[in-house]
Amino acid sequence: MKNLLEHTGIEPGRLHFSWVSSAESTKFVEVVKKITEEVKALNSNKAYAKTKPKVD
Amino acid sequence: MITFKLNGKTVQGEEGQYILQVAEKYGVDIPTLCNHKALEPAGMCRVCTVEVFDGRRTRFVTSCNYPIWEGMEVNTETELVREGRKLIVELLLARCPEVPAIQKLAKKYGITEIRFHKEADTCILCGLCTRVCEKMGARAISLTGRGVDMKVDTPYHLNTDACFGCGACASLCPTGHITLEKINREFTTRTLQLIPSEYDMGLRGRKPIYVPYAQAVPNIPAIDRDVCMHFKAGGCQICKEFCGVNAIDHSMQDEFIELEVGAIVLAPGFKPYDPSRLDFYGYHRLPNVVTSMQYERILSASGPFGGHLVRPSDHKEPKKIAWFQCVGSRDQNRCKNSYCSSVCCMYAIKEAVISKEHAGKDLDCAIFFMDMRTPGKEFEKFYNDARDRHGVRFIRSRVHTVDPAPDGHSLAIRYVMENGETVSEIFDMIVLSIGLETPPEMIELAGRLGVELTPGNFCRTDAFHPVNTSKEGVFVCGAFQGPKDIPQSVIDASAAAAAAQELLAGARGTMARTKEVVPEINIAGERPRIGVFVCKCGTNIAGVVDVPAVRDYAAGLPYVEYAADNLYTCSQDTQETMTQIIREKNLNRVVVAACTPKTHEPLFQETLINAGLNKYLFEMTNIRNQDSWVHKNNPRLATDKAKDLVRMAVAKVALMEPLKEIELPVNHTTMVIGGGISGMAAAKSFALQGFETHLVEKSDRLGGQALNLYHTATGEGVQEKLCEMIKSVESDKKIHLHLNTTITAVEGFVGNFKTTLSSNGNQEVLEHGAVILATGAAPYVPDEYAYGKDPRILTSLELDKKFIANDPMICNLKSAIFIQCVGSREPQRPYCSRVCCTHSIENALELKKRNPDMNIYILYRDIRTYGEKEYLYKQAREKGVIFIRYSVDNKPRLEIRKEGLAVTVTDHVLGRPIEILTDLVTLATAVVPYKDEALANFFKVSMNDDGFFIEKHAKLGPSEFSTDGVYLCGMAHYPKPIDESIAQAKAAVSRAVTLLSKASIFSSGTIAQVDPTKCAGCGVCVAICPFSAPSIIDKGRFAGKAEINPVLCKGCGLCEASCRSGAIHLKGFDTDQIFSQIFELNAAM
Amino acid sequence: MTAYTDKIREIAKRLLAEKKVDMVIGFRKGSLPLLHQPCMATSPEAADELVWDSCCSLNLANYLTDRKERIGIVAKGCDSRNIVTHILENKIKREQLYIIGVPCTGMIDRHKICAMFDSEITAVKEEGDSLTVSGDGFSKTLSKPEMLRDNCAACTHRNPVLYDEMVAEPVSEQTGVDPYASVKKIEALSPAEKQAYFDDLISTCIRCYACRNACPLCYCPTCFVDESRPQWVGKSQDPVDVKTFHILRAYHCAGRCTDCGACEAACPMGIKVREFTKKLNKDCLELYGWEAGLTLKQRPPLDTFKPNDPEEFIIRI
Amino acid sequence: MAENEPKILSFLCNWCSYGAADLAGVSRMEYPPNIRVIRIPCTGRMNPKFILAGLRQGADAVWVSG
Repeated sequence: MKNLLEHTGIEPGRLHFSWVSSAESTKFVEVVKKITEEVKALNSNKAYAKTKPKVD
Repeated sequence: MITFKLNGKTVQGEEGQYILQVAEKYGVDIPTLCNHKALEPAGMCRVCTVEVFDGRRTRFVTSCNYPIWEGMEVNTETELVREGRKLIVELLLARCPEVPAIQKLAKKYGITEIRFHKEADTCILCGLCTRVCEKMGARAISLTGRGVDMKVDTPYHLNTDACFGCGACASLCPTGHITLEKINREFTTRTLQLIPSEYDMGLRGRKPIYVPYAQAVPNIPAIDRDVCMHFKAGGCQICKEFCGVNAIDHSMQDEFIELEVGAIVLAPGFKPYDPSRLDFYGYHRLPNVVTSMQYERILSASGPFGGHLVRPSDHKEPKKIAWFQCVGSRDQNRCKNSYCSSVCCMYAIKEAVISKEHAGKDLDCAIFFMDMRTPGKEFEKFYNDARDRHGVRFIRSRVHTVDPAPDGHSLAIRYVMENGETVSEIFDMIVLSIGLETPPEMIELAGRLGVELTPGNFCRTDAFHPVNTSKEGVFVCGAFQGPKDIPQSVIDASAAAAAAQELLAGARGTMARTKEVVPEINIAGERPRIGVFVCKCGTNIAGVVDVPAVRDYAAGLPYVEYAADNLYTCSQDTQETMTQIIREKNLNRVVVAACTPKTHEPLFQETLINAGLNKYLFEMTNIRNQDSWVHKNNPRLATDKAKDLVRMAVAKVALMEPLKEIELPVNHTTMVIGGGISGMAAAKSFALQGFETHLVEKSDRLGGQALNLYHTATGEGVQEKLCEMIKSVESDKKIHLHLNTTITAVEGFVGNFKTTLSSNGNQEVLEHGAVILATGAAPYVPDEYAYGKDPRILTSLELDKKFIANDPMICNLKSAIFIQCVGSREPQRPYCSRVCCTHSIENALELKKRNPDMNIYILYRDIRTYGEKEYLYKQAREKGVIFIRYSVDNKPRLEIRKEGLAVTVTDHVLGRPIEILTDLVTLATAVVPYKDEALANFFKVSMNDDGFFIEKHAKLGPSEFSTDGVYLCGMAHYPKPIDESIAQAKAAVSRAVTLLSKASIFSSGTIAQVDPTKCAGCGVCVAICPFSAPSIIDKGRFAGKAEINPVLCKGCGLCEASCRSGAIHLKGFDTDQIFSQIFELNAAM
Repeated sequence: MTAYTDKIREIAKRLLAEKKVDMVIGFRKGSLPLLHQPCMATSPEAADELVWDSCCSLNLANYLTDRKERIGIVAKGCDSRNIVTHILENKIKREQLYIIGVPCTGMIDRHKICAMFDSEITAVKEEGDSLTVSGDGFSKTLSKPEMLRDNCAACTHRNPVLYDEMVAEPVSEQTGVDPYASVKKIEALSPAEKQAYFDDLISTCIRCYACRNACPLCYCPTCFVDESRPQWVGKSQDPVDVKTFHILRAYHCAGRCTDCGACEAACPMGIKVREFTKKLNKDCLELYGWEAGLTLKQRPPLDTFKPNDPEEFIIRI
Repeated sequence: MAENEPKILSFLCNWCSYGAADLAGVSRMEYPPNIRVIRIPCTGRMNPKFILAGLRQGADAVWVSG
């Protein structure tokens, strides 16, 4: 899935997979931080967001 | 309630509060150095000075101890206040120019130079230390002297035993003037030390009030009376003041509770060996010599270093780590533990491999060992992988010297290689693979209970009753029965439970109480009426998240009829209020925004049930563990997040449907397949617990491989006991024997199997609720070592038969050779057969007993006499049995000659081939599983590459399959001796009885269901489900479509995610429900 | 090619006459040149309609879905692989089928040829490797290998993998072709370029679902784009909706697509929809060593769970 | 929503990462408040549709963790 989405032009930083066991809170926090940083480095998601029709 | 103005804004506080407290509540920052919320304020540092206007004039007061009054006007940041504070800080800085906390304040107030005489003090005489010391009840220190001589000191400037070294003064000191060193040096006569955390093996400290570890059950803090200052000095009780629910009662006393029970199970476990008794390893003296238990904590993500692999002395990442095996095991000279601790080889390999995974391939891991003992299931493969794939070094040597290296951190060791060469090597860290021993308290308790112990101080049991102690009604499991690993302990535990149940089966269910059922309200057709309960959790949530704002936000969401906040939503009285509100407001869906559903969902579901709602009309969202607790410095975003989460939960709950938990009756008849020791033991245990049992055996007699065995490892005669066992099975009215019988078809599932038996062409269909596979294994028939070409070449079992038959041939022998690992630990059969080392040594001793002058040689690769079987190994060496190690690439060669059998083996010490002429060669052949694929398919269970059945969980579910209702024991699981087989047989029964003791089973509500009109019948769900729940319907209207057995479904959703047609619905986590959460990710714009 | 046609007719007649099958599915000349129609012959006489040449680009496995009759089916390499997948996915039983295997040298690209001429093509004649197309007032001879569909040009499974009878000796499989050349080209682009490439690629999509309908893998009673609980994919031509459709369609074919090209051939707008599926085919080959439809013994990798599945995409800390 | 506060739609396995997230809370660790968690019974529940739907819905990223 990740490969196909990236293939069609989504930035690699937009989809993440990880494994964290229930005891690995430190790892959990590290993963959250890492992902948040990566995502902050990207612009906000426009390419895949479906814009809501504007109602005048 | 007092109302006044703070910086122009109207604020409120309680009568008796001080300005600073109210300011804090309203987020107005006032600096302070001498204030602490646990202590009465003293106005010592003056930094918190503010301006108070009483209507006529302004005054400067210290806000920490100035009580509020109606109508006052307080300003905290006027020019005058700032100027005044600046001067105070400058004076403090002059006194203590090097104190960071004051430097920071000085910077804040723009102080660049000090106009006063500078001193080199670090104490600002704020009195926090002396006030807290008084509060603790110790009163060891006070402010002494006057004027410029005033200082914090003990009476007469003498170290005093009034100071308990609790460290409260140091932890409150704002300047760092009081340190733990200072307390040790100047205050106390006692030795001050951190309270070592038991869980972290002393690698870090813990508090007097503590939860042993994050997953502790119950997860409730306890006060350690031995270190709590209240119990030592009578004061403190700060915890009591701060506990919002008044849960702390220091006057609680130990209670003695007397229970009347029918059986006792001893499961006290073991104590890790304390290696400080072995001085030459330098444990305690050298900080980078750690025990394996400490090393486990170092590796752990929740450990003292957060899972980063660093050494204790300087927190640097090690490049080289050594493991020393057999520390406190297999050692009679330096400690009294001559047994093998069974688990250390495997855990050392595991630690080495994990270390390499953590730190990368370049980390050098070396394991120093005597024999590498990996006789457990899949262990040998792990050992091989560690060596060949991960590059862990295995060095067969005992290290004799450990010295600190010149850098003061690393460790220089010297050891002798097998060829006699002495090697010096420097390691960054040494891990001592410490053994297991029975704690002295347990030895004492055993004495009181009248339970006999073995020479190694483990509980004495016999092979045919592996969990029975010498005292009737008292059972044992785990490492107290003998050193063992997790799977074996879990097996024992279940077995002990079964043994107790055999005794107490008649009393089953007699003490159970039934609960009153509240009738469920039918909500079909109703539009959602949602109640949202937002929890403050005291200040746990409300301290960060703006709970009223979240509540008001929730009230405005679609379908929400009611929204409230609660101080503690989980408290008993709130539960009752919730029940009432649900009834009064006719709510039909409930959202609780609080802590984690993992602990509290069942509680709230119970409340729903009590209010007459289906418990699945509920959604919980986590605004504590996953919000307020982790974003405490970002209240605004935390509140936004809470709103998002509540909105997502409301959207989901609106789509929740009442779910039924399907009830299915359980057939209480059981079936055991395999009539060996394991199968018979299982059938007997079932029968003793009152269950009708069908015992199916493919051959014409009971007994299995045990029919060929002479002695157990503890010297008990097998045949006699086996006969008794067979008789007792045959005569049991509840056991229905099916000899010469095979299984030809199986239908059904947990609780309701239908199995077709075939015997001499006759078919019979039996219905049963559970089944145990105890199909055993067979001996390997070797084609090596000229087996079958000479009557003097036997397998171990053939030798046993000769013992049983008392064959005169064996008494006339002059010499005998045993060759180990025949067919085991080889590329085509990589596992270790576990039983053969002990078996050969036992037989060697038997030969010696019959003819003490006989020359006996055992040719081995590693001797694996785990646990107390090690005594046999020792005894054999004492009796003169010669052990010669060979390597797998240079196996012994055998030549049949007229004068005898010539065996050539390369001796590991001499490094040269030697030839031994002998009269008898015994081949310790592998244990080979039957690989019965048909049977595996019948019960939808799987086999590993070697052909042994794969259990549900290698550690925690060794005696059951992932397919519900199917259990496993004996050698079909893995090669094992009689005691372990019987233990596992009882364990399998015990697991089965957890099912069979119920009249019916309920499926979970959150299971998958197929919509046949959408199903394409492609069968992906059937292929992908790990629990064999889906199947394709073969007849009727929906033939060719899939259906899911609700009882087998575990609700994981794998099938739903893989269903391209969208035909599968996972109730409770259905696609539309998850979509609704996704759709609510961003608030409607 | 006439030899193939004759042999196919001969086998079909025999099967129908001996009542071994209830029908034979093959091709007959369609109303459009360059694109033959499927033909379901239920009598020996009807079998005379069957033909074989380079215009048999449809995937006949598509016509087997949930059939209950006994069926003789003409199958080239890719058809046979889809038949394998059909059998694995319970869409047809092996016992129902008599597979007439046709070694294939590739099908021609109708879009490519039509684009060469301004006016309508009315007739095609095929002889060996040459192809003569003619229409109102023109006639041109083309080289068939140059006119092949992209997937045929790079095909490495020309011979049927499953058959009861072959109409001819197997043809040699192509070597040195790279089925994934275009994927690799796209892989080298930056995310923004990729996005632009695919946005452009599907910009003409009219959401007619011809690609889906031509595909033997797409047999769900309700397609995800038609789901209404909730209707999460819009039915509009909004670029995001279009992209969602194409991505998920491709994903549903992951590990099952044989790159038969039916989707692309069917597209009235000439969109290279295989650019989506091929990426997943390549990944399946690289990660799992899997190509769809080669064996009846194993289900596709994404349909099963194994503890040793590749996991490079998982974040490690 | 502030420009640089992306939303990361997170699907966490009830037994693994969801537990880790709880434990991170118990341990009072801090991390950026950008994730929005949907609890799923198992990562196997993760239908690719959800990833697409999340991105369509404007999530700046999707995170699946078992």
